[in-house]
Amino acid sequence: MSPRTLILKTIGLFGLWILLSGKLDAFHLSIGFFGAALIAWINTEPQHLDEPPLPLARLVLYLPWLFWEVVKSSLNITKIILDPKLPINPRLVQYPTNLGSNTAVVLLGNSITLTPGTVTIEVSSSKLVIHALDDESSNELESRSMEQKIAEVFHSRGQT
Amino acid sequence: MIRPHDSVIVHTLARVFTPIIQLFALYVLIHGHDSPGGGFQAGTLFAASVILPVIAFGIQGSLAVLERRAIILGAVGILLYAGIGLLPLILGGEFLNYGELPIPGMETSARRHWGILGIETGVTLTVAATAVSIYYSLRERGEEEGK
Amino acid sequence: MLTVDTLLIFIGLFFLTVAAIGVIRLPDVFSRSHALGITDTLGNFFVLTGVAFYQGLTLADVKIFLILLALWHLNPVISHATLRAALRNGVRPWIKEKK
Amino acid sequence: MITLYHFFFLTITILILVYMYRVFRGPTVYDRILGLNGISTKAIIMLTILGSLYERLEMFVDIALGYAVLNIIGGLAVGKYLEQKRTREC
Repeated sequence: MSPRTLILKTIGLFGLWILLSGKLDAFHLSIGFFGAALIAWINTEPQHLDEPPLPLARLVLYLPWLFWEVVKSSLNITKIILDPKLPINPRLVQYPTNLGSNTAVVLLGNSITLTPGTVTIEVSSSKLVIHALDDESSNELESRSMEQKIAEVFHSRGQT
Repeated sequence: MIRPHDSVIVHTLARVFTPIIQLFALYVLIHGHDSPGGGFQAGTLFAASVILPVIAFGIQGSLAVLERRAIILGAVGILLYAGIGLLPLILGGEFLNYGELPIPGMETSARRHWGILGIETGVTLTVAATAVSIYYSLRERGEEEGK
Repeated sequence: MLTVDTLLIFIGLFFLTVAAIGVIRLPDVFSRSHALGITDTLGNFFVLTGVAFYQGLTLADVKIFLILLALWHLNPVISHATLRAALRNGVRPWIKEKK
Repeated sequence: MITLYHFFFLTITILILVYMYRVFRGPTVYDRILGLNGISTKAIIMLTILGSLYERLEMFVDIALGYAVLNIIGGLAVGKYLEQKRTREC
């Protein structure tokens, strides 16, 4: 049982505390540190201690790409809503995935929901059910570019 | 019985956000005097951070120990409040006059600061315990009707 | 007088208005959630960054960023949970009739 | 003094009224929940704009954060309740 997760969590929470509090005197810093350590200890169950940490650097690189996708599809949906004919073609898409780890699937599901035009409805470790609003969004979904990106984020660590 | 929510997304959300909510509640409690907040709001946030895992993982989720002991925690909170409030009264001041607190080697303003902090902690404990036990008793009521 | 902050807020308000129109116009609960998605992402982003520019860089800006981060994580989860409940309780998505 | 921020405030109020139409009209209960979620998001934005109006941004931002947190828990609880209500009846 390695306490690495515990230490990482404490550091992360302490950083958040400094951002929130903004006061750097001894009283607030010490309360923040002990509070962060206590909260990390309460919320870490023994079976979570050995989980691999998230590939944070790659995740940070993924976010701008996701943001650009969001902007593109937002403009698309804006066009559809403002169109007087309302050219929508909603459908449910079955989306099998083999990402493996739960965290990756959750990231995929949340990214899909965050992109306007597609919403994750059901989620399990091997399949997602997605509601797509129009043809363009479902084509975007079929191209699986998002899944590839997420697979890059999570798997390249194992190969090297 | 409160069943777990069976969506992986909700599970991950609860695991990531429970500590963050607790940290935010601590921040609201400690910074009560120079930002909006204080005991009541911090208590509500603490209660929320207990209820969120229960929604996601069911009653076996983390901190389920609190189920029966929540009321005791609330009583401790009230005792803290009343104790700090009554101490100045016994020593010849008014109720909740923190300046009269018998803490050696401290300025009056520092005494006020620590007195307020103690009171707020008591309020936080009581509010959180009450909200959590309300949530648990709602569950028990639903169970009886289901039978 | 059009400064950076008001310009950003105007763009954000445009997206918020579009989302509100979508919530009224679209036919069923699933498609309405797409319209809400625009608010949750772009509308919030532009309005909140606009407000952050208003006072210059202070600690409040960090917290605005935290709010943005929280909204980006939390709102998709609410949409997901609500729509899942809808689908499991027998609400069928609206489908365009073939002509 | 009327500033642009008053105008922003007014616009968001009108948007909330639009969402209120969806909340009252329905037709399903899920529409109402989504409408309420939209209203809470607008309320969070409104709080930050109110903060810049009163020049107390750091204070209103704290309120907005707490509101966002409580909003998600409320939404999740209602969603889960609606999901399980039917399975229990069957």
